Amino acid sequence: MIESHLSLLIVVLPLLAAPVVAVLPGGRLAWAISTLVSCSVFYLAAWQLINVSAGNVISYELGGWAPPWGIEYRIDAANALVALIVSGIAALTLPYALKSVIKEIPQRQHALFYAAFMLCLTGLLGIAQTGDIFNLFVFLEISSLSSYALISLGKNRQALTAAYQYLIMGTIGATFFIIGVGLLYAMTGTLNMADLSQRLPELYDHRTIHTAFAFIMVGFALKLALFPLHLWLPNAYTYAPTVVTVFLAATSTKVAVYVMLRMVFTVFGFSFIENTPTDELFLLLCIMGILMMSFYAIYQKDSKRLLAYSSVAQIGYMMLGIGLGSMLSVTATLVHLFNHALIKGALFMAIGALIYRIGSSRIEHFSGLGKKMPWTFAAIVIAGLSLIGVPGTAGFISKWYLVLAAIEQQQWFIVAVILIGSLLAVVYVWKIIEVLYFKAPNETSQITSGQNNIYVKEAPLMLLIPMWALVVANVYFGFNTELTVGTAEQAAKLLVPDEY
Amino acid sequence: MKHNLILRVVAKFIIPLIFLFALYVQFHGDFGPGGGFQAGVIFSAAIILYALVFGVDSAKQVIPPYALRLLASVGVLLYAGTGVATLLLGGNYLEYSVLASSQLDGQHLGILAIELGVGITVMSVMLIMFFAFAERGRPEMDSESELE
Amino acid sequence: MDMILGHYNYWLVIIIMMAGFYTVISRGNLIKKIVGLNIFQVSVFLLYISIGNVKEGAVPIIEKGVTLYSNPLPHVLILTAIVVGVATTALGLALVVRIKEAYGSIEEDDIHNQDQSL
Amino acid sequence: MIDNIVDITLLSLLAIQAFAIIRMRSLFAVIMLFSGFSFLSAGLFVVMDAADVAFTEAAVGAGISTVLMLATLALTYDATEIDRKEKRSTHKPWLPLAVVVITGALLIYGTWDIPAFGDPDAPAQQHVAPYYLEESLPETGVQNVVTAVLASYRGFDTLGEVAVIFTAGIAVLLLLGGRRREKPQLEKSGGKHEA
Repeated sequence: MIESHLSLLIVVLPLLAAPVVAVLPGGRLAWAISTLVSCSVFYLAAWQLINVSAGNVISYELGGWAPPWGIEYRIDAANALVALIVSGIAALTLPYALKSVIKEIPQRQHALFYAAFMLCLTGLLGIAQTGDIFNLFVFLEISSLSSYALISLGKNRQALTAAYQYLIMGTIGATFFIIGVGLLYAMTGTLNMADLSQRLPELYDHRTIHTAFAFIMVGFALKLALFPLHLWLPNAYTYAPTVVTVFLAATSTKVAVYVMLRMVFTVFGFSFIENTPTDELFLLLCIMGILMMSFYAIYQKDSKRLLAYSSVAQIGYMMLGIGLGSMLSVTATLVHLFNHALIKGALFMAIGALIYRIGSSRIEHFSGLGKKMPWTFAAIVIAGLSLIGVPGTAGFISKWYLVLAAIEQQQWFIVAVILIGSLLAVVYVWKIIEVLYFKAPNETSQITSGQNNIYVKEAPLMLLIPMWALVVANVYFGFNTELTVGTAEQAAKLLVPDEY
Repeated sequence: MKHNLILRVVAKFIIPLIFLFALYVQFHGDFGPGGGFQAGVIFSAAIILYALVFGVDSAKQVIPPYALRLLASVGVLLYAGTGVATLLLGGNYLEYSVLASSQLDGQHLGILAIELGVGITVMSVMLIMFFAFAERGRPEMDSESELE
Repeated sequence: MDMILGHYNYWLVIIIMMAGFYTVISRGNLIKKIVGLNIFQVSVFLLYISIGNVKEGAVPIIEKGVTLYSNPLPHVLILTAIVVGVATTALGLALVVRIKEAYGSIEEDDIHNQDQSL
Repeated sequence: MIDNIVDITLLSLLAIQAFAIIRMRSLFAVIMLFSGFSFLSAGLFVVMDAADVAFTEAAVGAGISTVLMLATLALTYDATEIDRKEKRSTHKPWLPLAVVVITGALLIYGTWDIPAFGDPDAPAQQHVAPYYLEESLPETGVQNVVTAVLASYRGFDTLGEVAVIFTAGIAVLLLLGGRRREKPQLEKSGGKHEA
């Protein structure tokens, strides 16, 4: 029975878990249920990926109504890959959460925290699975609202303003998106993505369609923090509780990138985009984003903020793949989406482990911790190498494909930008590593944490195991590319039509 | 305001009518405008009126906060659970037709169940919000008169 | 003339929409921003309902003898969107209350200055 | 024609209110104007045959949202400040103005090809909606097509909507449910309703 309802259960299981978790008295049980649910969802998502890996498409009619009258789940390799990464990160973040949450969030809020976490997971998975453009909006709002709440739980009061800022920007983005959807509906009468892609080509030269496209793109550019609409992201990632940063950094923007892919290639079709200046604009913004945000990252004093700026730059790489619009570049986008989730997940978990021990995320407070916390330090080094794109790591694979895609179209400038971006990444990763390893543990600088770094111990196992699972994945997918590149190529085949 | 006789008498008279109206809206959605969401809002409005006239504390005795949290969850579970029930009966998720022997009966039952779920959740969440805001302001001033 | 008669509705809605949008992005008061956001959203609702409007159409409740109805689908979408809107408003206002408690102000400039001076 | 006149009048009133809200600095007046704005838009929804939407907008916009806004106002300003005014902005309005003008111009450009208001032959009226109007009664037994689509054809959206409301409830509990940080003497009443 499960086989046919697989794709549905991926979304409904966490949705069912949320209200149950919310009324539990204590945090432990809530945590256990959430962990169990996200592990099962991960298992189901893996199963789903196997089902579609042969290039076929699963269609599930909700309520038993045929599309376009009812809502349809339509799963191909792209959806399945995104669902896998979201649920996988959730399944690893939750074990990590237990200790971290106890340290950072007041006890009586734990059950509600896990409920909000489950809702966020529901929303992100719902976006990944759906084939209906309005249903996408509804689940987008579930994930957004729960993210605002989760971010606001950070210890500093800046977490509140960060959440408010994100709420305003996010809601403007979502509203732009539904304006676009409304215009599309006025012109086609349908909300089903597959149906839209059938009906849109004959309307390509209508001004309403151009406007709709612009609004949907701007709306999601806000959501995925594409430069220069990224202003909410650094604050949100910096001030949110560690677990929330880990989860959102690894999943939220990735899902938004996926939606961008879906809109550009499935709904509108790249031949539409080519006749507008959109692809050139994308490339320009991505190039500026990669260079400027990497520079910004170098000058940050806070490790979380540094990684946040690096994330904005990395989003530039993913969007480059969309702007180039070839099979190869879309493959690169999807692979980078997957790999970057592993990289940033691992890095934020490692930084989180440091915060767990010393209570601060400022880089100057990390002095000498490398020798005291060797496992955490090693994780930062390996994930950092992957972020730079050193051969033998997952990060290399995605950059390699992106460079190939750029060379294929003889965009030498873009090749240069990718390489410069990597060099800048070397600088900002080195900045953390230098302090961790080459500076002596400083006894006087630990004003905020109230303890000095000499007596710091290695992070507890509950933090190390999920962190290292991601680090090992970073290395594993640097050698075995069957899952990542294989699935991404499969997805790219469906997304980009044959003429390319 | 707690001592305003006219207000108390009028409120006592009006509140049951609002409840009645909420129930009408809840179950009349099949035929006219209305449904679970609107009914939930109206239902919560009745209790908010009660809280404004008789004080937040006595309203909390009518519906304790933990019960609200429980009810909010029950509503979501009722809705999502209806979908699970249709799954177990061999249909797709939320395919109400399998709930009874005929399609129309099934649809009717399904819609009734999910509208009830919507109503319960909306009512409880509205009250959760109202109480949360009202509680927050209490120490600084008489929140009832401010919130009117 | 036909153009005006057929589109005045959309244009007026867009003007209202932009008034709301302007309030959100230009005002520094956190409550007023939320009010602007609400106006922005309500005008999007108006846009949708305008799209679904049919001249001489009836409310989409099936009755004998009526053949022309307005389009029910935008109504359904907007019902959902209204609920999403109030949820966002409630969350935003709860944040405003907390920001006031933490900073003692709900003016963006004041808050910014306090964070800078740290 | 009567419909058109009512429509134009209501829309113009809404526009005036929206602009008044930009200009007005007393927050209480802003919120009251917004409440009126919601109520008026509910009236407009009725004119455009969206009874369910009007009902909900009146209950939510003019009701719940307004109450929450007033509550927030009461919580963020002292009761003694009769006119709770926003501060005059020190920023130049040019950038937001430019953004808004460009966005609005783009939207108006986009309406150029949109089917005329009320056109029964528009694609939106021809493709999916007729199925609902014809089949919902025989298939679901519900007379109100909006309810049929909301609860059955697009029931999953509505489940999502309930989840959104539930999320908002959890979020408000997370934000305001606990005790305050700075006023320890008030903790007793602040934390009481927590389970």
